[in-house]
Amino acid sequence: MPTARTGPSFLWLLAGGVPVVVVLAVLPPFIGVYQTQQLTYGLAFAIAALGFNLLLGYTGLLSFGHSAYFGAGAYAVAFIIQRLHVHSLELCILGAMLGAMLVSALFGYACVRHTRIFFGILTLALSQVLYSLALKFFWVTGGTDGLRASWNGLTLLGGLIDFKGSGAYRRFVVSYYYYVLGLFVVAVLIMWVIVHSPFGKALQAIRDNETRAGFVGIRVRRYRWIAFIISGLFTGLAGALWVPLNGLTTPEVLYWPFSGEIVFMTVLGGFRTFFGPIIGAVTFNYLKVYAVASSQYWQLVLGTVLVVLVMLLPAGIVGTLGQLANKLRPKQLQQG
Amino acid sequence: MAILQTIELKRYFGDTRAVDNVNLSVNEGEFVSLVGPNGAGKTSLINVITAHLKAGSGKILFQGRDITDLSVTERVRLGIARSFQLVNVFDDLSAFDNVALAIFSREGKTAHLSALAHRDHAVIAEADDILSQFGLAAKRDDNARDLSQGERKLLDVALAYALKPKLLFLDEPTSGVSTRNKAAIMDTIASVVRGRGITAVIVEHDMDVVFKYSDRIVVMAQGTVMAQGTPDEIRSNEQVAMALLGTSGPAAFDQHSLPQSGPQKG
Amino acid sequence: MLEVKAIDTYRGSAHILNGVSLEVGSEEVVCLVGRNGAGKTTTIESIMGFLPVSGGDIVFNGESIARLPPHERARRGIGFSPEDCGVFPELSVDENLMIGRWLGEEIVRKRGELRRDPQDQAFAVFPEVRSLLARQGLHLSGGQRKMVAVARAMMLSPTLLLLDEAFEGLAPVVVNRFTEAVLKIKTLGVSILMAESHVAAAARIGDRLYAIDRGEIIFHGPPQAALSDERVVRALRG
Amino acid sequence: MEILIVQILNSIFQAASLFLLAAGLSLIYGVMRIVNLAHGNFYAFGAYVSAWTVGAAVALAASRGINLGVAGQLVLLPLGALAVAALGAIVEPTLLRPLYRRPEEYILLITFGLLMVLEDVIRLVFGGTPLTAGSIMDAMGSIPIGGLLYPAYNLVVVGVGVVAAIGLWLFVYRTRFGVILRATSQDRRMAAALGLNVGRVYIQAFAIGCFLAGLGGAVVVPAQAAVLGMGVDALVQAFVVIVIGGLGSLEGALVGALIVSAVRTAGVQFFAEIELAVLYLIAVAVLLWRPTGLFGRA
Repeated sequence: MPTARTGPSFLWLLAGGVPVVVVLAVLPPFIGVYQTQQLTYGLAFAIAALGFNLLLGYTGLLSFGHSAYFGAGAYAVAFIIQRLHVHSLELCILGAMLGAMLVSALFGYACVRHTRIFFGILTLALSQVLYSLALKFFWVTGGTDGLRASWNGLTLLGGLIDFKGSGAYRRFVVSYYYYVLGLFVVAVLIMWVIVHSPFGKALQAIRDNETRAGFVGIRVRRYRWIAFIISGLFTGLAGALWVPLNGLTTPEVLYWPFSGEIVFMTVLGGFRTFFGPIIGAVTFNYLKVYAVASSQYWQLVLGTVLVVLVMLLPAGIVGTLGQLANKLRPKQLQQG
Repeated sequence: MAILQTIELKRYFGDTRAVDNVNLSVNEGEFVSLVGPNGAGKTSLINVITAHLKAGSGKILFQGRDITDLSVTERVRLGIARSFQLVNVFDDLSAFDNVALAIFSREGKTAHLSALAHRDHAVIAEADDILSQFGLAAKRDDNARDLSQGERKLLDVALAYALKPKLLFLDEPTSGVSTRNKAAIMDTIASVVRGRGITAVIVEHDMDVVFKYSDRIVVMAQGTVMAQGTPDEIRSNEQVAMALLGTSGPAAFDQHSLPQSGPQKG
Repeated sequence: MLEVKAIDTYRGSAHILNGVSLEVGSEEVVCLVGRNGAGKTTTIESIMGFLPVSGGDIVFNGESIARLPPHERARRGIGFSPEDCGVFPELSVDENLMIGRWLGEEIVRKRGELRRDPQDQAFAVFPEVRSLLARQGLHLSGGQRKMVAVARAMMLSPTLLLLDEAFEGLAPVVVNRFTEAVLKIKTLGVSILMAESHVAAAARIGDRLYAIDRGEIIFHGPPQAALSDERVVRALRG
Repeated sequence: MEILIVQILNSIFQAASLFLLAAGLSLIYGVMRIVNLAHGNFYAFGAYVSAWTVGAAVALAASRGINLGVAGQLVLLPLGALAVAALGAIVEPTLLRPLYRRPEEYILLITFGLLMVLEDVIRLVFGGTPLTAGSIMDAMGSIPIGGLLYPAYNLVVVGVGVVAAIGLWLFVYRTRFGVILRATSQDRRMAAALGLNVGRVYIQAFAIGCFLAGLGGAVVVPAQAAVLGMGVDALVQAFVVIVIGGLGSLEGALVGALIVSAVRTAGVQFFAEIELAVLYLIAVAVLLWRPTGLFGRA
């Protein structure tokens, strides 16, 4: 049996991915603390966008409430550090994943009964339940002040690395960068396997044609729910990783415009591609940082960019590059 | 032995009696054609049996078991599959992925998150085999949306076939396909389906096709079964000729003689 | 009055019509017959402007309308009753007809035919509709819906009426009623292009007949000739 | 007893503005199937424009020794709504129309971009300080309800709300344009085949929806200051209203607005901590029980 292309091979992923990871790994000494920090933010958001895109790009569901799972992860970590006085980040992350899973399983169960715009509105409304609870239950969440989660009490890798003594902050930023990079690579690999698994194919089938998916025996609602939970887990992990870097979490990350930002990142990169959301998230982070730094009217700048992008680059950055490459390819063949 | 039985099955849409008291029985291994004028209720009947539509009243028995209240996926898992009149495939997936998905689903592998779909050599081999049985091997990696109408119809049937059903419904598998390719497509479908001994119910307008392949023909009109029998019995049934072609006489089915008298649309 | 000149139409990426040409003369009933999926509805929708034509031209009363939006085509006097009737389900029958009448009155005014009342014409064709005025579109039976759709199209005071599957799903008695109505419309000076999957019904009513198969016109001529044309009969049967 | 009456009045006062906001959102969705995420910011924009206009006019008049009076100020109030309607009439053909053929996600994103832009445009134009048309509120004084004093202006808003509800109902169900709107929302192809210029209907519907949002903002601003971020908050509340009432339904917007306002008023009294959460949970419960809301149709 000739084995023609049936999917991108694992080797191909390694060939493309390893150089990128190597570059990312050697960067910190060259770019300084601030840029390392920004890159860490970008990677954390990339994990969130990757999770979000399992729903939008692969299952065809546009969630406008992913702030809830990001926030659930973030608050869980901050809560564990501050109130339970746990210092091991791994334990914190475990708790955060558990929290995000609970919330996404609960919300998802209600949401996957709907599709299209109703799904979007329902996810939004539910995420705002969490937001208003975070505002009101200040004895748990710190209300509008949020919860602090200071980095200097933390230990990584089960206590192997801690941050005491001089130059601790710098050490924290750099080691945390590698920590997040490592988890990012793991997350990408896991997501890559998921979308290329039979389960991932089933999700794409549901996205394409819900009716027929039922007629080949796929339990549409259950699969959507599972996708929802996985998506929530990834986004929750992102929230968990974001907190120590940011130093605190506030209700802002639960407010629905933040969900909009996650959508923005994904579409910016291109939601019909695997790597689009990653590129989009890193790019978005820089866009936002520079927009905020260069103008107090950063929303105006970002909003305009979004409008222009949607009008001109509907396939996103990666999607458009892919289309360009496709256009160029036949020409080269003709020329050659 | 009857693999499928419907008992006083009904489904109305307002005043329209799409399926009206249908008692249909299909025997194991049979190739049954469902014929009748547009709007006779053929597709509605299939929709009700496959749970695409809810039954208004009545019962559906599959292998003696009451399946009236089962969902689409539950009926699929019992071994009922179907194709669609208007092509209903996964447009953004390749032809290969379409068929492979059906196989994964049949084997319960769609619940696997940690296995790579393109490493499952057994499924790949089977999917490729099915594609080539349906003459789609060359289009293996093309997205379904880019296939021709005829190829899309075949893929639709291949999807249902890949589920290894016990009972297969084919709703106008050649509609919208050019006449030139029609016979070839029907031959392909019939040989594949018969080769496996699958019980099949097919909706078809082309009486040549119907007479050629069917063990039994069921004629529907206005939501009811108005006649059934072997091709020979149906060929000589005047009432059926009237309903189908708006003309009378056994000659109506002879492709060279033509309807002369006035029509009765119904 | 209507000339369809070698049009090509796509639905998404599917090439449906391949160089379809047909003509409708004034006060003529022309039937377009073909099997399900042959391209009848696509032809009608191309003429009405719901689908863009990628090649060829559509000329109505000497003017090319191929690039006009649907509402401009309606304003030039083309009435349309689609296969699914298109009766607004949550509007009363009265309101359904009203929308047609507004434009009809405008058209009549523009033409200077002040004595002609579009409403009278519509009710002349289907007096039954008068008794349905207070009903909601949703609560009509299939046959009533067809009547309302045709009456509403007549409210436009059209010179050309496009009927898509006007007889589909009608009981035999009602079919006769519709045949009468079509002939009545013709006597009002309105041309009709009707898409019909039942060739015998079409033959009874049409002045001329086109047969379409796989997006191509395979026959054109008097209806009786179609019934004795082997290609047509084969195409219609399978 | 008086307290109860005041509470009921307060709740209707809130409902009036919320109804206008939600009715606009629902109308746009009903006719065009667009969920406009920038709708709340249109509302905020209306509030700002009205507050600014009234404030500027009062100041200008005062500098010339003229007293505008209550009537003069009230007349200026709807200017915010008109400004928003004009904005809507520009936005629909330029930003939204090019995307109708694309998946609906894109329109949602465009309106999200618009939300961000408007948020800052408001800040840029009107500055960060809250704006209010409180002069109207002051000029109108209070009326006694039993032993309590109640601001007379709030009663005006209640009146506007009632008039708007009745007027909108008459407009949609009794006028020629209402028939056109409903027809277009049910079957745009057939509407076009009957000679209706669907493109123009869309602009009009969008502008009317925006007008309602702007009016909702305008009527609030004499009682509550326009502040940054009010649009984003308002949108979520409007969502709750239409989730409860049903997307695209006018009756739903009314009933939803009354329910939401009643719950909020009661919430402040009895369960202040979780008032918003209760509201969202009610919305979720309604959606689970009736997926298309109380008055919605699929």
